[in-house]
Amino acid sequence: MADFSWYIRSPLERALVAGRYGAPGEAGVSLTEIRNFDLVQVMARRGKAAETVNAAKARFGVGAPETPEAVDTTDATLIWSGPDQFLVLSRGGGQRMETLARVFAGLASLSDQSHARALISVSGDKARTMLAKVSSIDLHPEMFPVGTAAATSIDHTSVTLWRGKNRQDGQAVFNLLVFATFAESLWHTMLDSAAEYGVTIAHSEELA
Amino acid sequence: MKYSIFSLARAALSGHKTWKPTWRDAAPKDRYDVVIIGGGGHGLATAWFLASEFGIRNVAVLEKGWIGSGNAGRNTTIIRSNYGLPGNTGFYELSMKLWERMEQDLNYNAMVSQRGVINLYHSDAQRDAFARRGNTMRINGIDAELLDQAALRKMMPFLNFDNARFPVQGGLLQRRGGTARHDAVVWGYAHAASELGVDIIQNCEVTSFLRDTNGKVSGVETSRGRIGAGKVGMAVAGSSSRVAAMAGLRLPIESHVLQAFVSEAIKPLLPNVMTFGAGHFYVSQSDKGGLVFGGDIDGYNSYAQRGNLPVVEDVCEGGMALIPMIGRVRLLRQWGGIMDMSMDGSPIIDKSPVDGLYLNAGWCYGGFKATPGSGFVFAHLIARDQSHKEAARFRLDRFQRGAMIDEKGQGAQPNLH
Amino acid sequence: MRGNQANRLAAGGLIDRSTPLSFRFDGKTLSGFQGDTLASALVANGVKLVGRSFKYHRPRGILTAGSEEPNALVELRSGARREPNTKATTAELYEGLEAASQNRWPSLDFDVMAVNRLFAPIFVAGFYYKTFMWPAKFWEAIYEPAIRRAAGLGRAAGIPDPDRYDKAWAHCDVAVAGSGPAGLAAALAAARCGARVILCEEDFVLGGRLLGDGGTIDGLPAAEWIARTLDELAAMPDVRIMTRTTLFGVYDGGTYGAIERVNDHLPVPPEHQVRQRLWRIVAKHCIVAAGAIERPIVFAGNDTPGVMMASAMRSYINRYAAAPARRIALFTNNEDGWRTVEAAIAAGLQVAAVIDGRPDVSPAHRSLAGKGGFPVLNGSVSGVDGGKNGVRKISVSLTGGARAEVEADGLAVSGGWNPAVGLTSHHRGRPKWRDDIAAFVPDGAPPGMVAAGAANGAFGLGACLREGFEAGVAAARDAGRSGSPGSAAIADDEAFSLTPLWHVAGKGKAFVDQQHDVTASDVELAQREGFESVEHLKRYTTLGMATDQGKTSNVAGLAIMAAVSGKSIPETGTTIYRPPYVPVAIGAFAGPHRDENFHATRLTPSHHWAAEQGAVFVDTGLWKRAQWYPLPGEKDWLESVTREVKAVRSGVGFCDVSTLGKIDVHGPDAGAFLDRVYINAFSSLAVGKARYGLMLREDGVVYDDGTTSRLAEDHYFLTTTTAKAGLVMQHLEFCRQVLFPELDVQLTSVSDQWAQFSIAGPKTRDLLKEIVDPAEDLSNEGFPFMGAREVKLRGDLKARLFRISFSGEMAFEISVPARYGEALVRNLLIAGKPFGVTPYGTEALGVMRIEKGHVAGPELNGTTTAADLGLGKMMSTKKDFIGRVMAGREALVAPNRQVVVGIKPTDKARRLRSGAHIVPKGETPGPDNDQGYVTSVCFSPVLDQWIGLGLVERGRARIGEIVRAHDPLRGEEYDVELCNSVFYDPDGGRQRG
Amino acid sequence: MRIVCPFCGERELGEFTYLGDAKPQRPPADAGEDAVYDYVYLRDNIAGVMSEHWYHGGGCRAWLKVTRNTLTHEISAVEPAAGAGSAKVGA
Repeated sequence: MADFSWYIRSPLERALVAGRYGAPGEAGVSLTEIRNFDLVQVMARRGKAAETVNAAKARFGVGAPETPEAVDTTDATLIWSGPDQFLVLSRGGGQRMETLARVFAGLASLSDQSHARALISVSGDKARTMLAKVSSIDLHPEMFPVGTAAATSIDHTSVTLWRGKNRQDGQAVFNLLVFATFAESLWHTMLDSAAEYGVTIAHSEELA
Repeated sequence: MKYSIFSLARAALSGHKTWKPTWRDAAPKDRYDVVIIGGGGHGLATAWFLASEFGIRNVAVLEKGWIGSGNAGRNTTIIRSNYGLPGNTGFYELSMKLWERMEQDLNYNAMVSQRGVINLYHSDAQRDAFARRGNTMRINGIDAELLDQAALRKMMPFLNFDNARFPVQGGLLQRRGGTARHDAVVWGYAHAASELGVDIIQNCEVTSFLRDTNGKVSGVETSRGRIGAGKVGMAVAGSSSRVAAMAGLRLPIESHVLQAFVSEAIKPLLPNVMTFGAGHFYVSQSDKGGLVFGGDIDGYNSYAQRGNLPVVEDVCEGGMALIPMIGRVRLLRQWGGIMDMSMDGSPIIDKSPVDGLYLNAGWCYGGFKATPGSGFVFAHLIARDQSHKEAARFRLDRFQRGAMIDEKGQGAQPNLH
Repeated sequence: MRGNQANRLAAGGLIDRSTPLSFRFDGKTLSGFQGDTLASALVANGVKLVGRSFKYHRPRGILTAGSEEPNALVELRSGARREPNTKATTAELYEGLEAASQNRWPSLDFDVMAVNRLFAPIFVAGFYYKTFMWPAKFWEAIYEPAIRRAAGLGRAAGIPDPDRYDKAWAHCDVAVAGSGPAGLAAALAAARCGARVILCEEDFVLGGRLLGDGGTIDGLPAAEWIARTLDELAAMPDVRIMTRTTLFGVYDGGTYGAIERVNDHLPVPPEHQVRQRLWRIVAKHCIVAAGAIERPIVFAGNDTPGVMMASAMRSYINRYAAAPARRIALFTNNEDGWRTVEAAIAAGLQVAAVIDGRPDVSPAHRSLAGKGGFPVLNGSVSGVDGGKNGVRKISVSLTGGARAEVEADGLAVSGGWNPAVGLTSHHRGRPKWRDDIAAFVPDGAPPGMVAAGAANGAFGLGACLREGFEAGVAAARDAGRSGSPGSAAIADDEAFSLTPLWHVAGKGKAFVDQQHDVTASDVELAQREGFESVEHLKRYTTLGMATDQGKTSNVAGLAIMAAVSGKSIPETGTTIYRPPYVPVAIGAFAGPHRDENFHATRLTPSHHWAAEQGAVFVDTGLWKRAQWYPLPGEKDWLESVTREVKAVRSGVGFCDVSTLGKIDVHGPDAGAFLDRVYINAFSSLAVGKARYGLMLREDGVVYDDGTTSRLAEDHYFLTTTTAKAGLVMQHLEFCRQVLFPELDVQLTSVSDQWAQFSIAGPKTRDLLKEIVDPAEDLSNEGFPFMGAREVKLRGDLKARLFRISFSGEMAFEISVPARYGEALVRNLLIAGKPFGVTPYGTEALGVMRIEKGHVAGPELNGTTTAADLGLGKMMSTKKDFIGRVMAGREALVAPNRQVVVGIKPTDKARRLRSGAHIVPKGETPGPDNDQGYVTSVCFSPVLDQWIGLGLVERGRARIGEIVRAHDPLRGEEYDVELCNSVFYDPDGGRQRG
Repeated sequence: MRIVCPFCGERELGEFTYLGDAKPQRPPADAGEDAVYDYVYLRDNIAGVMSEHWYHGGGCRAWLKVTRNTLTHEISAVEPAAGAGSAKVGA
């Protein structure tokens, strides 16, 4: 009996149609799905917050975020996701449960979320204008500079939102982790919101 | 004075100079047999039934503001008796029967309009729950019909059947349900009660209870002086906990804000009262032409008589999802009322633990339809010192006994009822 | 094309004469210019009669030039886009605009309903409360339909709104409502300080009253000052200027509702664009610079077309270069009204006379009258002679008693100004009375809000600029902005001397609320009948409840009430001001959430695969779930579902159960934690084992159920029902964070991480052997019933296997990371071919759970106890748990409770229906013998008949008893037998085998 | 209404779920029926400043104690529930 092929399907694989959408002309918004990533939720145990932060520092060179921010390290991004907890986002096969379990043994509880979320990156000169339709967060650069993160909701659905490094052209980049089973629905919501500005749709296998 | 087309015509000849006040604006006497706190629909109805049915006419109704200034004047005017649990079913039908003769009883046109109330269902599970409820109604001699989608399409072709997130599959219809002109109900009871000698005292706020040596309530201290009473009944809805606290009582009640909305007046558009089964939205059209609609309570304790945007949006989303033709109709006014939300979603009509003080509270957002029934059974309780059989389950101690009447099955969390 | 704009002035105005527009009113083609409103274009075309009133169907014209308009309401657009009750005074003119007058039949000019005027003596305020009572049934049949048809102004479209709407959030330090002098000054000052500013203007042009009144600011003509100010604001990055946007509501925490009419000025919205957008503006401060509204004076015939507010008349003249009349009279009680006379003269219009209620008129105005050659009459207007074609003659009663008559075709009226106190009163604050201007002004405001300029009772141009500037600086400073605001703009303060005048006695109807036909004598009648409180007055007469929300009528109404009840105006008080400040389309509040987008949609990992298979989907909460998988040739759902059930019971099938809530419970105290939230014990559960658990609410009623497995000492995997997934997570977090903070436990939802499938049927093991790594022992010994552990699949994928059964068959649940879910179903299908593996949906799942007597949603209805469900024995007596104490209350343990029992019709051919009630055989159904009802039903392929579960009084003690199923709703009644709720394999051998 | 989540900062009402009065404390296991009845059913239903349980379910999933005036909706203080951020206890 031959082994099976265990191909993966991203939650947006069918909904996402690469190319242009909405109003013609210069696209004001670009939406990109990133497909291949590992994501692990780390929750410090009772009284172990400091040690967990330190363990992260030992492993990643920077302490785990204790306030709503996203910290880039050489091989992962640590994203605050709530009190005493953060997400470790890395390239596919980067920071697996097994690896991190050793790092945080006895200090924190880990939960694999790699397949629980879809990762969407939003940019373009109308990105903020469009996001203002779906998010109640104030994304003004003064309030939401690079590295800021928020655990919030879109369309009554929990999302993790953070501002990544600016694009080469200096434009802001907003990253969204949305729940996989809601992903198609939220994707269409975002397309509708962006349509009037013109949208460029793409996907990339790997985390930039 | 008697109201009729003839008295109206007669008055017209004198340019309507001959009309007397609809109710006497009375000054407080020293003592009454019964003092009712709260000049809303329930309080005034209680006074009228005391006088008309139980022969107790030395009655005062104390209102801290103007009569009808509470929930009686800020609701969505729906009347129905489509309840599914023992305790509620019989009571609300008693109330419905009283609605059906109200105008003749009171000689006042409250515009009771039995245009039908329909609860829409969107799933098999909902249909089954409605079937259970509808059968309960029928078993209690109440009219109820279960309509399928085809019947509904004929009756209300404008509903969103084909393009909806949760398509309408059918509904539970009570044809005898409908609406009534809320303010007129208040004025009608005030008028009729006043004609029978009841004193209606406005701008009279109760500040404390008077007790005799045995601790029995013997009257009330008010902003207009001390008023003695043989018995004191309270029907103060959202203020129930505050008034009860003056007698040292804590109630299984929270006060929450419920918003309601009315649109600009338009020509007849909606034939009956309908409730959306897949969102928070119910609507009817007033005789003046406004769409009167509402949804769920805001969900937090409040005495502020005003709500917030998320609920306004939620309600309008429900409206558009169900009736996409109302998109260009404009919302004219929004307001909020303070709901006395009980722990099981059903009312409390009972003697209080304090001798001489009688409770009528816990109506949640369903008090208006209960107005005549509430007045009747509360008058019965006060006059006879025992519960009317249709109110026998609305006891205060039912929570201690575990005999909740929980139509929604949400348990002791008022904001979910 | 140009039509004849007979009343268009030769020069001036803010209209673009190079862009003519043609439009239709009541089918007649007319023309106007870009920059016109529908009202100004009608004025330019000499149209006087625009609408009919609510009750008496009296002819009405245009009274104002803004959103306070009570009379000039039209049905704008046609077909699906028809908008009833649209104010011509705010509707922007566009090429091809279509408008129709309302509330008339057959035509505006000849309206049959005008006969109502004959009944006017009867149709006084509240007349309907006194009649239409006999005979009772006539109300619905005759009276009410007639009343409804007569009432209601415009007609809604009656078909779905084709346009899109959306909503957005905006954040700023300072929000400014209104762009008149005060608003512009405030916005500029705040912005110069460095604040983030949002300026909302209802109109499509900024400037407010300056557009109609002009004036000189910083030595410049107003228009130039506006332009300069806008240029400066436009250059600042954190300033957002929103025209066509009304700030309509003040909510808690500095949240403001605003409506932007994005594309109402176009025939239809451009592709991909919305018609309107609802804004939720979050502002640290809000400056209300919404100005003031000129108020009428109540006199006989004051509703005649051609009678117009003085400020509106000069707006039409100055801003729109349209002459409302050729020969104008002014009736005023204050200095400001005279500016209309100046405007008229400047525009070359005739002035017939000025009727001034004040004893002394300024010398300047006297000489103006001298130069203009028109009389200044000290007195008041007591009647208007005219009709649907407008004003002809005006009767004046002069101070001292003499009478005079004035020939004019237009009458400008100014009774003074009412600050727009709506927004500042939205938190139920009441405004206070100021005698010097005889008007209500804000008395405080909601937190963070302040009024400036005319909205605050400062009527002079200089004062408006000053107050706006100061408010802007203060708000910016409070928001921590320290930049320099420069200096305030300077202008003179015009005199404003006013002698209050509300109502002039006279013959004929004098209207207070023109749209609702409320007259001065209606107010007197209300007082006579005891409706003296302003709220009673409003409700009894409907004063102020029309689409103009009483903007022009409320104060006059209560002034008259005050007079007749012998109280002062402040004693009489105002009604409560409620949002929205202007009516807002319901569609805008809904935004994009309509049709399929009403709520979000959740898809299971196998959704697209199931769709390929032609599955029929059912909505379960937000989920789309495969209900059944029809095969070609199957005639109905029952045939498909029956096939699926048989396939499972005789072979093997699989079903996507990923919708179950899944929660990782971690930590040293995880077991102790679960002991407290479940009625049964979990700390004692061995690693590698699963257990069914039941949760109660604190009131002792069953909340939720599911299986929970122990995957490691400090790691449990908990499942909830699909319906309660989110709520149980919230409940558990409450237990963790609030009730039991001392426990070291962590919770995460992993619902979306795992694709989970139930694989059931006698051949389950055969199928599993094909996909699970051969090294894994799936034998009864190696993987016993209720076992749970991680396994390796062929092709080196890790998965979790749970040997649990909902169907009652030999079954496993298998879960893999969600992105492998689709691969898993495809592989199951391949591997299962030899065994005839069959995908099954939620219906078959339901059938099998009923056959097994498992309780689900219909039984866990929020009122049932563990004992009611037959699970009482699970309640541990050794530990405390949520709901333990309350579950013991007398009524919850009463012997006569309705409990779960099996039900089957005695006639095997009979269909059983949920919702049917159970009554004893031989008794007439009634409230006293209504013993319960059928909760769940299905057609059981195994028993070849309809069966069900029910909640029946003492049900389990009555097994074997024949009772009646009573279903009057569906006209059915038949015998059923109460039986064991486990219809299939009662000893459970199959699932253990 | 806007609530300042001690972890996330100021957020709009829609992200929060209300439970109710935070004053009643769950009685110990041996407290008996009356105490539990009181805890589950009776409310002060304060007209004025009240301490309440809110859940930031649309955000960081922390349970909060919010001090709010039920007459004005004005919020004067927000603090985490005892077990929210408990990894910091002792640290």
